[in-house]
Amino acid sequence: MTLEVTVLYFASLREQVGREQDKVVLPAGATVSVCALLDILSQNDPELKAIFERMPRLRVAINQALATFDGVVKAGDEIAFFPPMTGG
Amino acid sequence: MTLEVTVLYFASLREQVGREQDKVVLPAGATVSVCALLDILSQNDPELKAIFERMPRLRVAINQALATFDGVVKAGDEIAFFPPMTGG
Amino acid sequence: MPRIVVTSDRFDVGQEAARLSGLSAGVGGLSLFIGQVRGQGDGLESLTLEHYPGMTEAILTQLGQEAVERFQLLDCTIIHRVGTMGIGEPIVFVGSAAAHRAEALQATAFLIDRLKTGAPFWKREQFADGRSAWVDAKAADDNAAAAWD
Amino acid sequence: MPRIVVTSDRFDVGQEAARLSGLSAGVGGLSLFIGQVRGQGDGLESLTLEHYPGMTEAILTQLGQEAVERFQLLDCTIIHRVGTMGIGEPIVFVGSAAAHRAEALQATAFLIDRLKTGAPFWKREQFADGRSAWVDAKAADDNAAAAWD
Repeated sequence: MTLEVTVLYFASLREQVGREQDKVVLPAGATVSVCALLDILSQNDPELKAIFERMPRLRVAINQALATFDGVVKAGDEIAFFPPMTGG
Repeated sequence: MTLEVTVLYFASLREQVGREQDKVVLPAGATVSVCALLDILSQNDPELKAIFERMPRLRVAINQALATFDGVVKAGDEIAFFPPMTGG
Repeated sequence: MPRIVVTSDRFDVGQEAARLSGLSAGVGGLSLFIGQVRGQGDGLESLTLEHYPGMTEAILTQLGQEAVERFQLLDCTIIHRVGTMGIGEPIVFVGSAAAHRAEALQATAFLIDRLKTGAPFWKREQFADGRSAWVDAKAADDNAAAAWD
Repeated sequence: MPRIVVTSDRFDVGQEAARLSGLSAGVGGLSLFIGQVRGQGDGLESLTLEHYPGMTEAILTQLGQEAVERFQLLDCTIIHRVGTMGIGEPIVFVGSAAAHRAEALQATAFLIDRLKTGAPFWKREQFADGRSAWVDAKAADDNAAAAWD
């Protein structure tokens, strides 16, 4: 079984990142929070680190449900990062 | 110039009175309030008196604007009596 | 100018929405309310609405103008039907157009709350068994109207 | 079941009202809200709405179900457009059907307030001079949504 998760970016974040998604392989055996996933993404790509740091109101969804940054990420999950929503 | 006013009845009040309107001649030279007009109507028709007494939430309009019972009635005015309104 | 209509005819919700929507480029939100004859499971078959011609239009115009000023509307519409209406039939349409949603939503609530006890309409209910009775004024409606004072 | 639609097409206000009106004999009031692209006199020409397919529908369905329970609705409808829309074009439709007006009016205000900051839509503005910018989230919208907590 793969330990991969899909990471999606939306709106201004997607534009800054310059792509719609990343695939990330989780460290085996560890419980990974959203915060830890952000660290992994930042280590993989220093530019991503700078982008996240410029976005203090970053929001996250795990499997299409709004989540908090201490939420647990599991293999196969779809994690989305985006700025505050502006619908309606 | 005539001292007549038109008195209209609506809804349940109209049904009880059994007619849509009355013409009333005001006493010459006097200032007539809505209350005084009700007294004149009651003197002219004892049945009206009984009907008014059974309707504690009677409302009044003078010339198609909501009014109070101390409102002044002048010759030529259109005075309407009706129960509380139930629109919408 | 508020659009005020008192009629025995049905109204077209789509057309009324289109008028409000197209008032100006500054419209950002429309709030519409439609009241209809509710079946109450008690044999009610229809309502008959009586009104005071002339005064009705005058009161609704004043009410509409008050809403436009108070809630900074671009405009509003009040349509009220009279005559006999079966269950499910529309009775009243209220619509408000504003730059922002809060004003539109509040204005429509204001208009329908004030109209219920402040405009000269009276409802009579007809039942399947032949009974018929005037609808009593509700204290809750007086309170809802007074909450806007 | 709440009717949830995410689409690039326009919607038909009259048809949507008719669906809510005809849900059951118990409907006494419909409250409808339509949000549209507002010209702001600053050269704005169009908005582009991006969303998170899948999550959008899930969130709107939850929101609709919450409104039905909380305000005892007979049902509700949420339609949200995505893609590019010019000034005056409709963006969003919210409709609530209830036995009584207060519940319908409150539910529609709740739905639009919550949808603005709680469903994964993002707006981008395009201006006549070629400028384009993402719309910033407004604190007032967060406050309006939180007022229903």
